[in-house]
Amino acid sequence: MKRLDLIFSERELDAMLNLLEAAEVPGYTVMKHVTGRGPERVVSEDIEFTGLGANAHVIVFCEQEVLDRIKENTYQILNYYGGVAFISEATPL
Amino acid sequence: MKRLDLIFSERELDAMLNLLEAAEVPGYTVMKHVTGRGPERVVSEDIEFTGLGANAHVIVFCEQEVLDRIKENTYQILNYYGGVAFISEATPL
Amino acid sequence: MKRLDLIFSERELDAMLNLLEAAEVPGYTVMKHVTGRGPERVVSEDIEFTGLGANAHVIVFCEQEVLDRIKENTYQILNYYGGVAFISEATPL
Amino acid sequence: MDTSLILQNVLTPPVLFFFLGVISVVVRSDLEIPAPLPKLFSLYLLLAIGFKGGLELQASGFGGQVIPTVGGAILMSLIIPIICFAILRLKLNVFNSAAIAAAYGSISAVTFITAESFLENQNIPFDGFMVAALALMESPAIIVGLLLVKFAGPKKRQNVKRMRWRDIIHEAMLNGSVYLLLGSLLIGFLTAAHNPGGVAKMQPFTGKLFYGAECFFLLDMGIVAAQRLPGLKKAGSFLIGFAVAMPLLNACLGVLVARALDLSPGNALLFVVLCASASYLAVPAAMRMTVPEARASYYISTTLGLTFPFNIIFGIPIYMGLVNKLIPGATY
Amino acid sequence: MDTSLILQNVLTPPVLFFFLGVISVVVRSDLEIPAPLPKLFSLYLLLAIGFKGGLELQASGFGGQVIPTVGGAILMSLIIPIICFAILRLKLNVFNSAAIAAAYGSISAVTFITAESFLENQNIPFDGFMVAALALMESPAIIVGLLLVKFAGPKKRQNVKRMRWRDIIHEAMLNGSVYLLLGSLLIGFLTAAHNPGGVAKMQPFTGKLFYGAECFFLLDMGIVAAQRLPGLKKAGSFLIGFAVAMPLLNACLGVLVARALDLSPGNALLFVVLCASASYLAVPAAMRMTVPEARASYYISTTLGLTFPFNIIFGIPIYMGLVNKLIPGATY
Amino acid sequence: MDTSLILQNVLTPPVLFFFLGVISVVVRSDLEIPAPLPKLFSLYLLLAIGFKGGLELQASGFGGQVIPTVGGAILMSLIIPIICFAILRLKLNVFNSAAIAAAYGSISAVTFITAESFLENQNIPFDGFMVAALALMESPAIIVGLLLVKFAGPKKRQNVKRMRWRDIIHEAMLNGSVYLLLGSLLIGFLTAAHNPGGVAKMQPFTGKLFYGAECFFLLDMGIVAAQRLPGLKKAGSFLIGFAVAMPLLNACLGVLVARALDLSPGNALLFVVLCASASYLAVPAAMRMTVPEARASYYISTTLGLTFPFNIIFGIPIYMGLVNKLIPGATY
Ligand SMILES: Nc1ncnc2c1ncn2[C@@H]1O[C@H](COP(=O)(O)O)[C@@H](O)[C@H]1O
Ligand SMILES: Nc1ncnc2c1ncn2[C@@H]1O[C@H](COP(=O)(O)O)[C@@H](O)[C@H]1O
Ligand SMILES: Nc1ncnc2c1ncn2[C@@H]1O[C@H](COP(=O)(O)O)[C@@H](O)[C@H]1O
Ligand code: NA
Ligand code: NA
Ligand code: NA
Repeated sequence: MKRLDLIFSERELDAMLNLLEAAEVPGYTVMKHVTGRGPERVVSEDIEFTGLGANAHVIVFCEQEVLDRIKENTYQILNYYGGVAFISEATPL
Repeated sequence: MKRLDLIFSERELDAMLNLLEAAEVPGYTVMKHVTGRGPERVVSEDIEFTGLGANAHVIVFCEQEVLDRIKENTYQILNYYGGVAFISEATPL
Repeated sequence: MKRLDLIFSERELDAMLNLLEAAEVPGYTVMKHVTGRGPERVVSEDIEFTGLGANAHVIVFCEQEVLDRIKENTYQILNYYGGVAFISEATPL
Repeated sequence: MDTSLILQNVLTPPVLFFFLGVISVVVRSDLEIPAPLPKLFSLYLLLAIGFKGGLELQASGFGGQVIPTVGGAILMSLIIPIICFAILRLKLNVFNSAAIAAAYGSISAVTFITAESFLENQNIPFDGFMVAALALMESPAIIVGLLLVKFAGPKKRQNVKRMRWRDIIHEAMLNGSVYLLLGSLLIGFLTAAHNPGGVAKMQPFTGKLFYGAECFFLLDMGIVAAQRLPGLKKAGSFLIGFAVAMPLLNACLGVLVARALDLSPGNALLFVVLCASASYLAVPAAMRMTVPEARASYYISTTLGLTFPFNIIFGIPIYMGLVNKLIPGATY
Repeated sequence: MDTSLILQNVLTPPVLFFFLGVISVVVRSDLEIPAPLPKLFSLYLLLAIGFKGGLELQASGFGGQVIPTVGGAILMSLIIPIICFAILRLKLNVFNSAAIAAAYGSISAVTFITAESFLENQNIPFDGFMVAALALMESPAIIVGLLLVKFAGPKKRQNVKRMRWRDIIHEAMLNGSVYLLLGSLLIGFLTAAHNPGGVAKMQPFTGKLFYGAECFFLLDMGIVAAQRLPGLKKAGSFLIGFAVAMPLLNACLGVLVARALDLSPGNALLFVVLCASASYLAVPAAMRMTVPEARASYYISTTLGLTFPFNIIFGIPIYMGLVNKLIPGATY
Repeated sequence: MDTSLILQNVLTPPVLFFFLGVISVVVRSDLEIPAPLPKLFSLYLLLAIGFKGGLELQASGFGGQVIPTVGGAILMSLIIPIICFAILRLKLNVFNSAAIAAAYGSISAVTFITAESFLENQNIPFDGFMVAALALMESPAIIVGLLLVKFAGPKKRQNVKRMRWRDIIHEAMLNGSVYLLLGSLLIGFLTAAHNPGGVAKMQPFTGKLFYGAECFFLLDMGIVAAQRLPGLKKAGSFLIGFAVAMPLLNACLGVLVARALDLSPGNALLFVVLCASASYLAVPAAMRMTVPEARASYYISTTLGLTFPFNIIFGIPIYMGLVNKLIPGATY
């Protein structure tokens, strides 16, 4: 199986989860209040009161075919708003 | 070495950590306030005030033999309360 | 590409991020309020009011050569203050 | 008359802030009260409710109507789950039925304080010892719920270790919110008895601040309740009907008991509200641990998504109408 | 005279706590107010500002200067972004210009309340309905900003779905902080009209506590503002100049309009502060979503890192000096 | 007499809530105050203590006993760590000894405010300038601790960059909690001097709310202290004995100095409490960074798990007894 790590701004979380649901992922895990810096050297901080919010880190354990289904739409979000997506191998315990 | 990712309800955290300690894991890392959705399509949300709590994400870096020791007991908890466990490869930096 | 997982005390976060910046990582992601236990069996808890703070979990997706650059300095921090660093394989979605 | 009561109830800050929260979800505003801030407010409310209850219990003592009223409340929290269980079993399995039944046998502290504000607005007096009734209705309902699973459920539950009495009592009594409420009650009682100066110094925190904090918490409750509603739709029309009809039924039972206990109109309303409200704090947490076979979305959606809003908007004035009809001396 | 005003303004707890936060960053103290605590304070301040504004709007009614003043404020929030955009386009692209312009057309609630405290210290009266002006200046500025992108920007934006009116209105009106402010205003208004008892019970929370909570929040704002400063240096001297000169220019415009509206000195100062301040709450959040091509560090660093501190330290007393010069009757 | 003092001390809301927290851990309730809420309360307490101290320091001025008392307090925070170090070296290595010694030389703000409440309950007057003593005892203790490591420790520490004076001073003075306390003290002082209206407006926040917030924080402290106890058992009987005996010894030293300084009974108690209490805020944070060789569990378990509860339950009344015996004029 695969493990997908998505990191992007919290404000796009709903859109991303809808996309994952549409691709029928078996499940997902969300961590909010994540901060970081991307290639454009813009540090996303957790100055939540500004409404800018921080990043979200979403983990999905799924099969390759699910990834194929979500790939294109995910990139549309990530290209527009920024964020990264990486895959690694994972096997159930 | 291996990396074990455990995701399950925060309320079972103590039980799970005891189990890990009993298996003599070299260490573990815990992230709380994690939300998500599993195969049964029940979204675990962070409505902490209900006492239902959110999920916890536990990471363990350890050898395969440790995993063998904890496998069975872990599944007992995960089967009862829900949650997932995945392994991937990891090497020390 | 590689995925680097660093886990160490929040109080060293600034030093670690400076080190990563100096090595010109393409980006990084930071999760705070992480707790855990290391090989010395000292549980780092989130008793934030003591100023001891909790751990931070930093993820870096980068090429091997970047890792080579940061390896030595990272270990200097981890050896002094404690913490762990693990690498795994990752490919862009 | 009821309509005017409803309007008077609705046009108070706590209920209005509840609506503000609900509407924010409906119109898809990104208003959010991030965790763990709602927890801060719920801890505060439990602490303040308990403390104030303790003060007033010390003032009133244990004579008069105190013991009978509290006894009646405990009785209700034992009987209501059984009635609910019987009704729920028509459509649901043992696990779901027992978990939901326990929730309806127990109480909602926020509904209770909304009812108190309602009475204050109407200048109807009530007694502080009613908080003791509130504090003592959570545990029995949980115990009944777990016993229903134990005796009505399958002999051998999959993956489940045998439920021991110890565990049942532990979940019922030492649940964080029950513990904090009972503990603060005791502390209020002891402080009032031995340290009146301490009571005065607590007053700005537990007394003055309360109404505002309640508004803030209800804003969040509005958001959460509205987010639960879709889950309720999935649960089906049986549960939707249950979540509205059951409070009314329990209220009718409650008003009869209140009449038998000869309670004043104010106390009677609070008693009825305790019967009619359902728990979304202690009981779900306890059920999640001990009856994982039950679907959390069922008992959370019904209690939080429908019964809670129904009670604080329509329920309280309706129950006041009931009390006015059935309780002697309630004519003013 | 201005120097003494500045000193009087600086030696108040909110401004001093702001400095404490700034200095903590400068000297590299590890003082931190961890998330989401700052969010708690910002939600509280919006709720309390709105609620109090609602009360006073109900008291003042919609007669007299209320409608003209609010109308004038809305007008300013439409015009200022256009002026800003023209200036910013000298150096920046359409996206950055529009996003920053929207921020300066909108307002900063914390600057506003600091100005209120300043007036109270000087015993200069002002009217509660000014909060209504504040609440209604966010949305128009956002709308103008988005329209500037729509019409001045490239016909086809990369990766971007066409911006629909619906989305624009949604971002402008239903942004969490705008929504909470407007909603609390409405609740304050309704409560004052129908439930005076509720107003008194809210007072300890929304009234008494306000000043202290403001100090706490300004401590955090000081930390955040100081952390933004390096980002500003990167943004270059054009934006640094803009972040100081623009508030002064907007203040001059504001004082002329205030004079035309015949506002009292207190109201005039608040009007000027609304014009001169820039939003770091609603507007950045809306721009982040709708104009991701704009650099967040630009509109956050200018508004939060420079314009905000400038306004609360120097701006307010300078604007008071302006008002004293130009507004008749402001001689005391 | 001491027993009745202990009882009077125990039956106050803050101490009772502390017990409630301890018991919740013992009976394994799932009561939890999730991070960062405890941080909110600790920031608030430091801000409020500092601000109030600043007000009172401005009122008292620097004449009379102020300078000698504060000087005496600083002296104690220099001497006590050296005594502690000598004792701890009997069993522990240099690093652990120095870190624990620094903690005991420093102070616990919550112990101090519990002592203040105790005095208020007994109607014993005390002076606000004692807060200045509190604020100035953290840094010297940290400096002594680091110097002990520097001079008594191995010449070459593994993996450690040479400790520079700059770093020592930085850790000692700019630690978040020390910084906030000192800063708020200064702000309180300035506000009282230049803006009396501001003082009145802060009062509901820093004054009225204080007692309740203290209760909430002590509830959490009870939970944390009880969670530390097992760690203490691991640390062994030497440290357990130390954690109880050292406060008593330091209290005896303190009362002698207080007598020499001719302090009033109230001030004397506060002085003794400063000497007898140990830091679990600033010092652990500083030691974690600068002496990572020391085991955090040692200095956290002793200070938080045993010395803190001992002081607020038994210590304060015992020290009051001492003061009553040894301080002239303390007969009432
Ligand atoms: N190479 C990377 N490794 C880890 N996290 C990254 C990396 N690049 C970007 N991120 C995360 O993705 C977020 C969005 O990045 P960006 O695409 O620059 O907007 C950043 O704030 C980081 O949290
Ligand atoms: N395929 C998956 N990928 C990532 N996280 C998952 C997945 N399935 C379940 N989870 C997480 O595990 C939690 C418990 O799942 P469940 O077993 O359905 O109770 C969910 O709330 C998710 O956070
Ligand atoms: N084997 C491990 N697996 C996962 N996390 C670990 C492991 N060892 C240490 N950690 C994390 O690293 C932190 C610092 O460990 P230490 O080096 O013992 O100070 C711990 O608190 C854990 O969060
Ligand atoms: Na009930
Ligand atoms: Na403006
Ligand atoms: Na001491």
